[in-house]
Amino acid sequence: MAKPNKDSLKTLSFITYFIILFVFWFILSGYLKTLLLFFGVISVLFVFWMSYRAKALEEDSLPLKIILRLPFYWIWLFKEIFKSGITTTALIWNGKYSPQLITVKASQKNRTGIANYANAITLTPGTVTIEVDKKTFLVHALSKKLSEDLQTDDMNKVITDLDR
Amino acid sequence: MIFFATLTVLGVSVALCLVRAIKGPTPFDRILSISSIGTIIAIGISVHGFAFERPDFVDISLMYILLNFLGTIAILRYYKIKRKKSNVL
Amino acid sequence: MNFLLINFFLISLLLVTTFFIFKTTSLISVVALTGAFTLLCSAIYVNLDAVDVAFTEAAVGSGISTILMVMAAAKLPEGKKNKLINLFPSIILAVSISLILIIIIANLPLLGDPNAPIHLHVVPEYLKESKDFFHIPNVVTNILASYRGFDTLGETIVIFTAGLGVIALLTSNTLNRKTNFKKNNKKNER
Amino acid sequence: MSYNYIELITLILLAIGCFFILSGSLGLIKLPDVFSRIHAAGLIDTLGSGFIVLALIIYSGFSLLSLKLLLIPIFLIFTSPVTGHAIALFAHESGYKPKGKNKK
Repeated sequence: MAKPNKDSLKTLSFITYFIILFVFWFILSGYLKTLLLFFGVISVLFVFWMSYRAKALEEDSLPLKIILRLPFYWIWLFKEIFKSGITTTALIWNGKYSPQLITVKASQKNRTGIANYANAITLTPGTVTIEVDKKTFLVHALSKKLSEDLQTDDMNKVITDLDR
Repeated sequence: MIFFATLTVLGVSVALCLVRAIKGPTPFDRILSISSIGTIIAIGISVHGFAFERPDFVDISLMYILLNFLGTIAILRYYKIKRKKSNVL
Repeated sequence: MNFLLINFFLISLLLVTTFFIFKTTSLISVVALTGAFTLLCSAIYVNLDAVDVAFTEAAVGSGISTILMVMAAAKLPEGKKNKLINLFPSIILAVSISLILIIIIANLPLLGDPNAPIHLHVVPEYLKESKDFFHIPNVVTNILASYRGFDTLGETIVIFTAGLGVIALLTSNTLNRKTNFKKNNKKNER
Repeated sequence: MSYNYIELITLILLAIGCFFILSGSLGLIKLPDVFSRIHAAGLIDTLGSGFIVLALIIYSGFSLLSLKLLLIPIFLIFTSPVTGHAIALFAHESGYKPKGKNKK
């Protein structure tokens, strides 16, 4: 694959962002009249301008490279959430929890990847990221089994592979 | 009928969360349980819409989730401001 | 029947929350419990079919007023406990206001009564004609933005001015300026 | 006949979701300190709401409404970890220590 120009990548991510905003507007309104669609385009443009002005739009914010791998990642994440959710529910009902603090190392390259990993840890019930210090996380886990699951580094590898 | 049973369970959960919000020894317990109450009520509104056969209420529950998030972050911002103040002084 | 049960449950939760807002002394906990109060309130509005009121209540109560109260609480000095002052006048005021409200409510028409005066005046006309007239699907928007356009314009100007005032008061700039001022004072004392 | 299937699936999914929400709010009461209670709140946010919304989507069939319903768990997935992390961070900074043994 030829290396894409930086400016063209930026334009592409702008267009994607615009399309996502408009689809969101359409799901919320659901009308197909010319006047209302016109109003929708105006409001979408307003939001677009606001987020451009707030500098929330950089090429980092919408990583187009990973957008194709994202559905597979989400399915994997749902499976993981379900598994650890069942463990946490059992722990709550039988009361055999032993909370502990551990440190976890992250091997992602950019900030988006690290934020993604920290959010994935927090999203699976039973583990919460407390502090992020460059590439080390302080994680609070509800039991020993959950913390050992985290230290096998499966999740880290999957999220690092996401951003190859 | 199943939706009313669901609403009952959700009501019981809201009451349980409210117990923690009232009892909570630290303010963080209160903030946490109130954000959970917000989530449960947001889901309860959409179930309520289905139970009374007016499922247009989903819009409100969407906005509810976003505002609940905003409110929680706003309350937590208090601690950030305090931290900044104590650093400056 | 179910409708009444849900209403009863929510209102009893609301009463419990109100009682504990009154009893808590930590400021930030009071703000958090007020958030719960607003959430329960707008759940009650949804149950009463007042969807637009619920929207407004959620946006204003849970969004804006929480932020305002937090910013105000952050500016207060620390280390002072809330003391309960003499409660007698406020109890009398609250009881008399609630008595007046109960008397007014007893004279209102029943909820959802089709013969109530509010449903017979101009509402049928608005409901029938406004959609074909202005091509906007929401009737409330039609009434607010078209039939009562000037009224709404005035209201928005008032709200906009209030928002500008709040932004001018609460930007972080003023916070920094104050602290810098204190710092300078300390230097001068030395 | 097919209608009955849909109702049965809805019933099962709603029951699972209710179970998760109930155990989450039970955890909010039972668990010993703030850091452990965040796990219970996460259980409500992810699994409980997810299953109930899935049940509602299956009950309503595919339309614009089900897309709107689908937005609820998407928003929750984006907002829930941020809230949990922020609460844990500020609780840790304010000097509350988690109970139990600390392993480095």
